[in-house]
Amino acid sequence: MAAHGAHPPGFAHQFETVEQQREAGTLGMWTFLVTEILFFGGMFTSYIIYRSLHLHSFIQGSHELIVRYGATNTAVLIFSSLTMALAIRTAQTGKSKGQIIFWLLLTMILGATFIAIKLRFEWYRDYVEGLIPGVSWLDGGTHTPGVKMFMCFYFFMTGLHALHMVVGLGILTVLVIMTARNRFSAEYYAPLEISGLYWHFVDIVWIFLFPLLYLIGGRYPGS
Amino acid sequence: MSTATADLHEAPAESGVNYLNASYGIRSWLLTFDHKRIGLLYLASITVMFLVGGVAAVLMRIHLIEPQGALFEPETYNKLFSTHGIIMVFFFLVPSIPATLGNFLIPLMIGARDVAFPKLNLMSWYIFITGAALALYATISGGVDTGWTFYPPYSSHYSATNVTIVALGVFVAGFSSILTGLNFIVTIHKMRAPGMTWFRLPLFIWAMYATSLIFVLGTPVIAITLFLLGLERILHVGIFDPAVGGDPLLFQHLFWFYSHPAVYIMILPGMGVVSELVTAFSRKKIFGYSFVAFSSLSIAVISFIVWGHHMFVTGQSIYAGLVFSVLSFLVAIPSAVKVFNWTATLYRGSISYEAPMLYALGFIGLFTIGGLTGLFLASLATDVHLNGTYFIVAHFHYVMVGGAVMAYLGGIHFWWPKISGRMYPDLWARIAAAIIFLGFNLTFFPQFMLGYLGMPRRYAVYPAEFQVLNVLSSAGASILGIGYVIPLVYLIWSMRYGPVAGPNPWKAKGLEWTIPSPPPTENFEEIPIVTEDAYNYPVADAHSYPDAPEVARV
Amino acid sequence: MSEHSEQSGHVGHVVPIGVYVTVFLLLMFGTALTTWVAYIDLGRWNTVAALTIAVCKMLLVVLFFMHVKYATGLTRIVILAGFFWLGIMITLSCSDELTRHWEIVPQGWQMILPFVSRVF
Amino acid sequence: MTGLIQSGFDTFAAMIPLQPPAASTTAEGIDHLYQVLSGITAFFTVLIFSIIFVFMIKYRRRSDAQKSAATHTPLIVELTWTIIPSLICAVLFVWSAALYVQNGRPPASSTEVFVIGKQWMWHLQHTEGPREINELHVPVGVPIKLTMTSQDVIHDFYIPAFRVKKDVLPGRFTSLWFQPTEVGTYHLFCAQYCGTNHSEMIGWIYVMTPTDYAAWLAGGEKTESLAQQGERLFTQFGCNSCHTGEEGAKAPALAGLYGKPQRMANGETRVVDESLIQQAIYVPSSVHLPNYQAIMPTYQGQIDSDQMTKLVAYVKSISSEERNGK
Repeated sequence: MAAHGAHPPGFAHQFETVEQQREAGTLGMWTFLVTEILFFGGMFTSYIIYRSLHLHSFIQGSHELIVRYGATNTAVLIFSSLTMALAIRTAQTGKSKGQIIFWLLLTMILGATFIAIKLRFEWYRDYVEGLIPGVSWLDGGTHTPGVKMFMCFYFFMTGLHALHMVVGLGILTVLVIMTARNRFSAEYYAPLEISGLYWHFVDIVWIFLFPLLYLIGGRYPGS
Repeated sequence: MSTATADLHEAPAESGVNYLNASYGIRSWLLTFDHKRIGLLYLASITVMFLVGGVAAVLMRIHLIEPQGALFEPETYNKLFSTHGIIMVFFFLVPSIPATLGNFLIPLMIGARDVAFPKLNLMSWYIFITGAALALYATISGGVDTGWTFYPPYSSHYSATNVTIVALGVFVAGFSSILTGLNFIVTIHKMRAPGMTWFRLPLFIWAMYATSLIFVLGTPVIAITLFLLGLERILHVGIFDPAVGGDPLLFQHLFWFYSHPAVYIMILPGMGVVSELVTAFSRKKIFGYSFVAFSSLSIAVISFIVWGHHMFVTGQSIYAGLVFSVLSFLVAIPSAVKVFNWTATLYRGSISYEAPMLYALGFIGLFTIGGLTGLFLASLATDVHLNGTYFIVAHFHYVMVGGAVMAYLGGIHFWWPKISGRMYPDLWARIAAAIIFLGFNLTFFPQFMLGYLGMPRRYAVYPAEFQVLNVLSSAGASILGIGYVIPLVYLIWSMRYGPVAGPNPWKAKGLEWTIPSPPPTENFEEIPIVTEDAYNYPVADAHSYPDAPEVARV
Repeated sequence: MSEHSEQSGHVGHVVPIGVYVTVFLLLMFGTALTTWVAYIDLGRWNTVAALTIAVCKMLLVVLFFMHVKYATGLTRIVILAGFFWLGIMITLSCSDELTRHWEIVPQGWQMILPFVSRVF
Repeated sequence: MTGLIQSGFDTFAAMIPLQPPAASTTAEGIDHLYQVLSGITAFFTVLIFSIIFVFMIKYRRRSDAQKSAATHTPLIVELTWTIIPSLICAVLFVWSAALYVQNGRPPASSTEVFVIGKQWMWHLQHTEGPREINELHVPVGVPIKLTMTSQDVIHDFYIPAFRVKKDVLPGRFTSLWFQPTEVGTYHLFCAQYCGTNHSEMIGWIYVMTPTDYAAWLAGGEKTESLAQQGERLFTQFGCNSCHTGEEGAKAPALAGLYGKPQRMANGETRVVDESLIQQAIYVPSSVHLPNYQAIMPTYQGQIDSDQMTKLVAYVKSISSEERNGK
């Protein structure tokens, strides 16, 4: 084994080379994302089955959601994925830490916007209108048992997703601090890259949640 | 073996500093990132859990001596079997070999200084302890009576016990499994020493890799399932409740999607251990290396597509029943391949019978019975009669206790000199192995008969005609209990008073035997370069072989 | 060195900004398209269209934002394994849940059953 | 002395039953398969144990220096012990699946009994009217079909002597059938853990000669049949105000529906069975027929499972009347 001269900060003793450490980190994050696929997958499986068993109610239920907020949030989240990718690219190309922090903060702002829209214009409205099963549910009218089941899924799934967003914002905060402390360089930016994977994954979950909850079955009159 | 430094092990061994005495004090253990120390932390914690679960089992068996129940009200009995199941499955068997021997051995066997993510490794121990503490708290503060399977709507709407806390404990412990599995996968992919190709890996590593796959792919599903169950209990809204159009069988699907593979989380590492033991004590290359290796992977994959055989009588679709039945039979094939290859490894070996080997042979025998009785349950028609009876109880104890626990004990005995640097008294160890084998069979064989006679499981009281077999089973359990206490005593004794073991007391092959016992903190002074296959034991030419007919002629 | 190089590939491939922006615009277009399509009566095809667009968007994110286009075979296998296992879970759960209401025994079986059980 | 030991041994052996009574038409087939499986298990267990035993002795290490002999791994050996188990498994699957499918189909001539499981007792209801708790009287030689549902948690109806078992689920109906072959009294167990007194949710099945059974039926107090009781409920809950049975009514006519495939509004086709009738009453929105408005309210919480079985029996009876009429 070659003697290891000066290693960049963040090099751990159990590795032989920086390259090995970087690959291990990436593989570890991808493996973690696979567990996340199956974690959300349990919900998706249940959703698919129940939707085919209670199709009518689930279409009715999806009409309780407001498409424009869902669509706006999709756009916000996609934009945040772009800024996250650009943050990593900025680090890769050895740009100043100010630029990295700019993109990270922009990502955080977009993430926070997503949660704000979700809270203020969707969940709060659902709360007022008695659409949250177990918390504020008003029976009657379009609020049938089948719609209640749909709303259970809606809140479990968007709630879990929002939880992941909050965790993501926490990770981004740590990254901003690490960047400010000059921990990253063009040679060592693995934490940024790995966190980016997580952020994009959360985006992908929403890319599926949006059509599954808001759109499929159609929104045209009489659907 | 296999390294430039091979056979140097006589020299540096007893020089002094090792992972055990490198630092002292409780902090040096609780804040350690050393995979070997973390393995020991797991060893200590799961031993405690094993004792808790074991006490519950003993109380149950005493209770069942009388048809009307000797000790408890049904309510208490229900809590006992639930505690026994939950503790043993989620807090002993699942982490047993992976978290102790796996943590200790994987870096040593592949020639690495540590696992890929040591901090994550320590974190997963703390997560495990948190989950275990929740489960113990729930047990002490009133218990839980749902059985380890948590079937709704009983668990979600009817049980008035601590279901939520226990479910939370299992949920939390699940993340420990996920992180351990993730760590092992990355370690095995990225940390192997130069020259340690996939097909030079010890079979224990293959088994651990397969196990880690199940950890990573299965555990998230039980996590989300228990999460939904918890929400249903707390908010009284949910998706498994038939009263609002939900389907309680969906819970069973999601539950068994994890919990059937979890059975292989328990047995696969055991198979890995047995592959090591059989080769080491017959000083022979494993018969059919690649078949044994790939059978581990195929068991891991197949384990995910058979779960519906737990649901043949639950009102599952008849078509799903047929699909799951045919898939379930598939598991038999790689399992059979393993058993035959272990047996064939003995052929023309140089076999000795130290305690670990006795455990390994016991494993092969009991796993054979456990596996074959699985055929009764994969067969749709017989499963209808046997499902939910003591036949099931006997079958999975043959696999999990006769299989996984025998292998676990065998592994602990085999690597104990490496872990502690000391030898235990071999005679006592052999006696204990024999007692465990006999006690085990006496406990669980009558349960096969009980099951066929139709005695349902989870019965606090039972018709009198089943008493004789129940008394036999309880008698066996007391023998088994004694068998489990003996190793506990002499292993602890040996840590202080046992003779010094030396680097390789068994003259076994494998990188872990090339370094001192106990190993130094950094494992290898220089990362070894591997140049040969696993289990490359020296071979005699035919003429020097004492039994061979050629010799007689010469 | 040995094994570590088995999947070395690129160390931190730098993706041109143009690619990122193009992907971003495509994703935005996909979002608009999927929303627009939902308001047109396509019957069953509404569901198909929405999910197809979602899969395309996912592929764009995975391949470019998450650098899988430039990643090693191992990474791709890991991802595929995740989706494969998700597929197992969905397919086999549905094999029960969606077939419970089917007829008890289809025609073919009725003919072979007595035969099979006589043989044994 | 030996005689004493012998007789002691016999007594002991007699205390251990080896086989449950086999008292139904399904039992023989399952026992046959069970015996073959036991044979396979015994064969391979003995095989593996004896090979290990022989090798243990023959190849024991005689001195520490002794080395093992080189063996290679012939592919043909590996293939042999891969293919033989595969073939055995294939045969077992086909055999057991055929038996299972056949055992799963009640004969058309079955006498129906409704079962309601609740913590911790069994309610059994004959269509002729008599109800029983934790006991079921049936005539020998007649196929009996049980239509079962649960009022609370999951239970399981298990008669070991008949080798039949099925989970009893809340929210839907499952069924089970058997044809007793021996007069006698047999255990009934709940085989799915259902809470505190799970082990006391047991009972007896009395298989009687047809004459005894007729006497038993006659001896009970006279009650209306299940379908008649259901018909009164049908009026009482106002079902008949929409399900008038006439052309152009607000709700579909129910006569003749049972047992036939029905196309739903979502395009799916489902056979109208007990579970679907119950689902239509509890969660009407999920059983929506085309050409009708989804206006039926849910009766969740108003109709208990006892009343449900009566309604189901009524709907079934008007279907069979119609069939007989044509």
